Amino acid sequence: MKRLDLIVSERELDSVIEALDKAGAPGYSVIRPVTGRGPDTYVTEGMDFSGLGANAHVIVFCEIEVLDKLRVTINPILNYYGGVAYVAEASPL
Amino acid sequence: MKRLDLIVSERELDSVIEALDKAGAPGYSVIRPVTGRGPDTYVTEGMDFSGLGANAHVIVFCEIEVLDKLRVTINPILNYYGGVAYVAEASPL
Amino acid sequence: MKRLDLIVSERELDSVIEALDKAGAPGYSVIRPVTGRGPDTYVTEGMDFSGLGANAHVIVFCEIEVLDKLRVTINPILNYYGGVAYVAEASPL
Amino acid sequence: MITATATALDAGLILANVLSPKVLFFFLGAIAVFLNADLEIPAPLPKLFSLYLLMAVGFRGGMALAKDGFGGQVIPTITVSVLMAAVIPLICFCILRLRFDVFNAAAISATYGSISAVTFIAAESFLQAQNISYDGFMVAPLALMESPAIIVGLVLVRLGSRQARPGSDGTGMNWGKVLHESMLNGYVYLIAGSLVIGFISSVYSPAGVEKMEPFVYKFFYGVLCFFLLDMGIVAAQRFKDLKKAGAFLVFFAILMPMFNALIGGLLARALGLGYGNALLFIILCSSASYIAVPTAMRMTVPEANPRYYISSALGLTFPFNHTIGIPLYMGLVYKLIPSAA
Amino acid sequence: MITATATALDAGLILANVLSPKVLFFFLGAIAVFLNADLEIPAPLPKLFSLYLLMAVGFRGGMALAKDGFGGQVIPTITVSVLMAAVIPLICFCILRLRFDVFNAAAISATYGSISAVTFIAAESFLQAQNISYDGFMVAPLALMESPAIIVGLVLVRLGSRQARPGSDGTGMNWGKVLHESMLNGYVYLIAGSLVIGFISSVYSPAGVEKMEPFVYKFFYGVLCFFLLDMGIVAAQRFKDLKKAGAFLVFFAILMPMFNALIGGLLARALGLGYGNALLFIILCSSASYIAVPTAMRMTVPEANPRYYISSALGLTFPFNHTIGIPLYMGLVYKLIPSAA
Amino acid sequence: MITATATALDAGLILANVLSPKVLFFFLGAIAVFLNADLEIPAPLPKLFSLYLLMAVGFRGGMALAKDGFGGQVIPTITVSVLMAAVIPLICFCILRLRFDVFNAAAISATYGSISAVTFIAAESFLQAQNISYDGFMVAPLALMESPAIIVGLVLVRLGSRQARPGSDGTGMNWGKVLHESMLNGYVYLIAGSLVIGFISSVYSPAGVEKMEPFVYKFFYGVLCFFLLDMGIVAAQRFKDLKKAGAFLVFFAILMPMFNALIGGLLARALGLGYGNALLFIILCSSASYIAVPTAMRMTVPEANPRYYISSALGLTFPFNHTIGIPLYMGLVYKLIPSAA
Ligand SMILES: Nc1ncnc2c1ncn2[C@@H]1O[C@H](COP(=O)(O)O)[C@@H](O)[C@H]1O
Ligand SMILES: Nc1ncnc2c1ncn2[C@@H]1O[C@H](COP(=O)(O)O)[C@@H](O)[C@H]1O
Ligand SMILES: Nc1ncnc2c1ncn2[C@@H]1O[C@H](COP(=O)(O)O)[C@@H](O)[C@H]1O
Ligand code: NA
Ligand code: NA
Ligand code: NA
Repeated sequence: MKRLDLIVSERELDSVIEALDKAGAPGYSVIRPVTGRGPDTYVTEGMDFSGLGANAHVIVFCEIEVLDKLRVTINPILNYYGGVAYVAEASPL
Repeated sequence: MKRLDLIVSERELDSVIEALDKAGAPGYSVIRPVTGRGPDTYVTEGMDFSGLGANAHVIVFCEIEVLDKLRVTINPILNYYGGVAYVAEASPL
Repeated sequence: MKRLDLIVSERELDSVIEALDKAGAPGYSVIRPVTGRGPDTYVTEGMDFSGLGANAHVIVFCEIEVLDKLRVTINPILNYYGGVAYVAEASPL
Repeated sequence: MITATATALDAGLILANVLSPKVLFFFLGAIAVFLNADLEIPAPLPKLFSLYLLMAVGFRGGMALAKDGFGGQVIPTITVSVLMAAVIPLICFCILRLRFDVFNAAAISATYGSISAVTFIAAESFLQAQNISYDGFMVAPLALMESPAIIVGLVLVRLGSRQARPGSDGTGMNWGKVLHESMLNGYVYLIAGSLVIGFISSVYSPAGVEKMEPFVYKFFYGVLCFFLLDMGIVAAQRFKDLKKAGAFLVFFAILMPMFNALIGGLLARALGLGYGNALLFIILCSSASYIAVPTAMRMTVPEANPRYYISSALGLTFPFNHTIGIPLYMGLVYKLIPSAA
Repeated sequence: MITATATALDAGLILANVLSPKVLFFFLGAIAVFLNADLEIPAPLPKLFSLYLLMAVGFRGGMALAKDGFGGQVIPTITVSVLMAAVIPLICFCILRLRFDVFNAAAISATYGSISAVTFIAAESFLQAQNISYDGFMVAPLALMESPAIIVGLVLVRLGSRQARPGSDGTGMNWGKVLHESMLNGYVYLIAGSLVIGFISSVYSPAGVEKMEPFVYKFFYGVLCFFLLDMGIVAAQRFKDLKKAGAFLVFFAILMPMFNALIGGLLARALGLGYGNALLFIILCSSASYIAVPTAMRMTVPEANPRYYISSALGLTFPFNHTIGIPLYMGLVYKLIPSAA
Repeated sequence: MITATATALDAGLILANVLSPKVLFFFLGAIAVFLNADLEIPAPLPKLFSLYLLMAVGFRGGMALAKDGFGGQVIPTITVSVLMAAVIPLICFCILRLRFDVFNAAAISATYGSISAVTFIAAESFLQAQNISYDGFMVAPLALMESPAIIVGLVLVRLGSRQARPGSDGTGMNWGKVLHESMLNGYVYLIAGSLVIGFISSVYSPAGVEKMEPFVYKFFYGVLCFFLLDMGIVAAQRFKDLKKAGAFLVFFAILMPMFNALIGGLLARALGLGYGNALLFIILCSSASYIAVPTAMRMTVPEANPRYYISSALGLTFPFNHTIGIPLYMGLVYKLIPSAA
């Protein structure tokens, strides 16, 4: 099994989840708010009041085939809006 | 060292932590609320007001022996109540 | 690429982020509050009102060189104040 | 029968209720979901509102109880309420077994045996707006009706499911844990505790009570509106869920409360309650729990699908009672209760 | 020109404004950042405050509208406000293109075309403290000025950027999504909905409105202070950011609001508004959005750097308007509006 | 000696205090922990309550100070308070060294030298309920007593620990950082800032202050109850911890406040304070910090175990003062202070 960690803006969360559902991910977990810094952006909780929100951290445990589908749908979102996606190995307890 | 990621309902958190303590985990960290979807459930923050709560994400860095003990105590909880547990490699910085 | 997971008290977060910036980390993400137990401490949300705070979870995806620099700056903080730091493999989606 | 009472009087009551701020804010939340507006009340704000509402309603009940005492209808009414929390699940179970397995039928039944504190609060507001008086002791059942409903629900599971349950090896049903969860659920505990505190401090600390009053009165209705805005969002999300659950549950979630209201109305008459207390008693019977009972069911009957018991209570019964139910039951009260009560 | 009006009268107004609790709490937050004090108002508390403020200000506006009706200046004033939300971005764009690319210029322009609800609320408080009356219908533009500003901003991007935009392959600008986001942004929706609820329930549920009053009035100013404490923190953080953005934007963020205020003042005079309404109209023109517009720009013009459009609105225009702007514009109103208005 | 004053009068005072809503809600929280009820007030709600309480108490103090001025006992009382914040840790240190190492002894000492704002607020409520007047300037020490206690604590560590400390290589004690943390701790800053704002705006913006009043008065006691509900939970959790710390600390956490109260009472008499101010002065002496001091100790003396200094202050001294302490000290005041004061 693989583990995918996605960190995207809360604003893009809906599209990311839609992509996960379409790619057949068996499940996912979402943690928010997440703050942080990337090459382009600096996200604090400070803008919370504005509806602009912070980031969300999405964790997906899935088979490698799901990742192949996600690569097509999620990478364009990340390239356009920012955010990161990393894959690691994981095995059930 | 190993890294264990558990995602369970907040309602089962106490039993999970008890199991960790008994198995001799050197420590653990808990993040909540976590929302998400699994094969059976769809958990949002929406029920927060009701005390039903959302999920919790538990991270444990431990030796492989601890995992062997946890397999016995935690897997039945996950099978009965739902939730996921995945193991990965990790080494101290 | 490597993935670094740091769990430190919210009180030390500023020093940790400073160390990340100095070491040239391309970015980082912060999740809080995080509760938990370590060899020395037991951290709950209970002290939230006091400004003492709970823990924070910092995730960094970076090259191995950054880790070498961080080892020098972050390990003393962890030794003095407590907290954990683990490294794992990660590859971009 | 009840529907036949929807006369001009009822229509007027329904309009007055539906156009009150509290119901309009509920609609505002629900419409946001249907229009897909980006309105969100993040955790733990809804919890803040519900903690406040339960604390205030308990405290106010305690104050009223201290003023009015335990005489007259107090003990009989509370006793009958608790009995109803046990009887209603039995009736519901018989109906629900037509379509659902034992686990789901029992869990939904327990849900309808218990009460919705916020529906009760909304009915109080409705009475205040109509200038109809009611008594503080009616709050007591809010804390007392959860446990019997849960226990009956679990007895039904135990009796109904012949084969050994998967969880019976220790992770499963554990009566001590069940009783604990049903009586020491945080919200049940808070409302009961606040009631006791309101009572004690009314007697021994009038100065303290006076300082508490602006908090529990002035502020109350606004927080209720805020909370109902959130409940509108949640109910609408659940309503979407409910469509998948099928027509049987949809009918159940509307007809059952009306049937329970009718029984409640007859009992209120038998108890000799006045207009206000009668409406509140009916609400206790007809409303369904979305707090302690779902939590206990989730823990003890994981075989039941929360989609059924939570969505029916929140997605239909809750909005129905808040909009049409309360004024409809008021019309019923006017029919059933002799005017000099 | 405006600066020349800073007479003794204005100095008095500025002092009265700057030494009011709301502005002092704003300073307290800002100074905390500069002193590096460990003061933090964690999420989602600022959201709680802003939800409350928008709900209350909308509801109060609806109540006032129900009392005053839609006659007289109501329709013309609202119409002109909406036009201004479209015209101001065009003016801003011409100026900003001197230094910024199309994307950033359009995003900043949209921001200044729209309004800041909290600046509006602060101006209402100022008027109350000065005992100057104003009308409830002035709240309506708070909900109506976001969309035109966003749409004009996006038209400018479309016209200005000749080459195909990277996102035009589906992830990019999508007019349906844009309109949705601009009109169904949570805050815009909440303020519009609360306005409608305040209006409807004033007519049909006076008892409900009465119970709502302590919540929307008594409590309001304190929450405003709390929120401004947080805004002080955020503005100071953004102000640090702004220094990197260069002198042009710094000047723009102060002179543009003053220029817009002047136009607003002349229009207020033409519309025949009284002192209070005139000030509020000027605030609508001169304030800049930090809610719906940045959110929409973030989604639809990711090429623009949020540092520019958010930091200029929050880091400079917001504090300027709250401290010096409001009393300065009041001085302008006294100059421009015939006293018998 | 103090215990001997527990006459019938004291028993009456204790009962009136213990049966007030605020103390009953504290018990409700504590009992929840012992019964293992599922009651939880999630972050950041406790922070919301404490921010509000400190803001309101500071603002009210500032208003009172503006009304009463700085004459008479103001300067002497504040000066003696600050001195006590430095002297009490020295006394505590001598006692604690009997059982604890330098680090723990110093950290606990600093904790007891400083104050608990919520105990102070509860004492104000007690005085109001007893119709005893007190002065607004007594709030000033709330902001002034943290820093001296912290500094004395750190001097004790420096003098007491002969060997080089592990952290002295840069991560360790840094006087600039310490002073910063002790004076610019968020809560200390907020209370001091609100005091100044209350003062300034009382003088220059009476209209603003008037609008602030419902927020800082009407709402106050209810939020205090809510916060004490949470503190009951936290204190009970800490109390469980404390049992592991041994009998010495348990005795210390109860006897030391009583001893400090006695000194405080004698000083209050010497200062010529009236009943109300004398009680508040005693509370400043006898209460222990759970805000700025633990935070500073955590950062600068990580060798000390937070279990000791936090659990003793929160798990015992806090509940003791809130229940028995305040009325007991009132009895002491009646004994020590000449009635015509
Ligand atoms: N190297 C990284 N490690 C961890 N999180 C990152 C990293 N880079 C970016 N992020 C997260 O992704 C968000 C968006 O990044 P970006 O849009 O690429 O600047 C940031 O605000 C961070 O929360
Ligand atoms: N494949 C997965 N990846 C990440 N999180 C998951 C996955 N499956 C389940 N979860 C999480 O575990 C919770 C319970 O899952 P379950 O009870 O198995 O439906 C879900 O609400 C998710 O938060
Ligand atoms: N083995 C572990 N696995 C996961 N988290 C840990 C572990 N040990 C410590 N932590 C986290 O690090 C924090 C500080 O640990 P310490 O100061 O080492 O006691 C704890 O409160 C936990 O949140
Ligand atoms: Na019921
Ligand atoms: Na504008
Ligand atoms: Na003290």
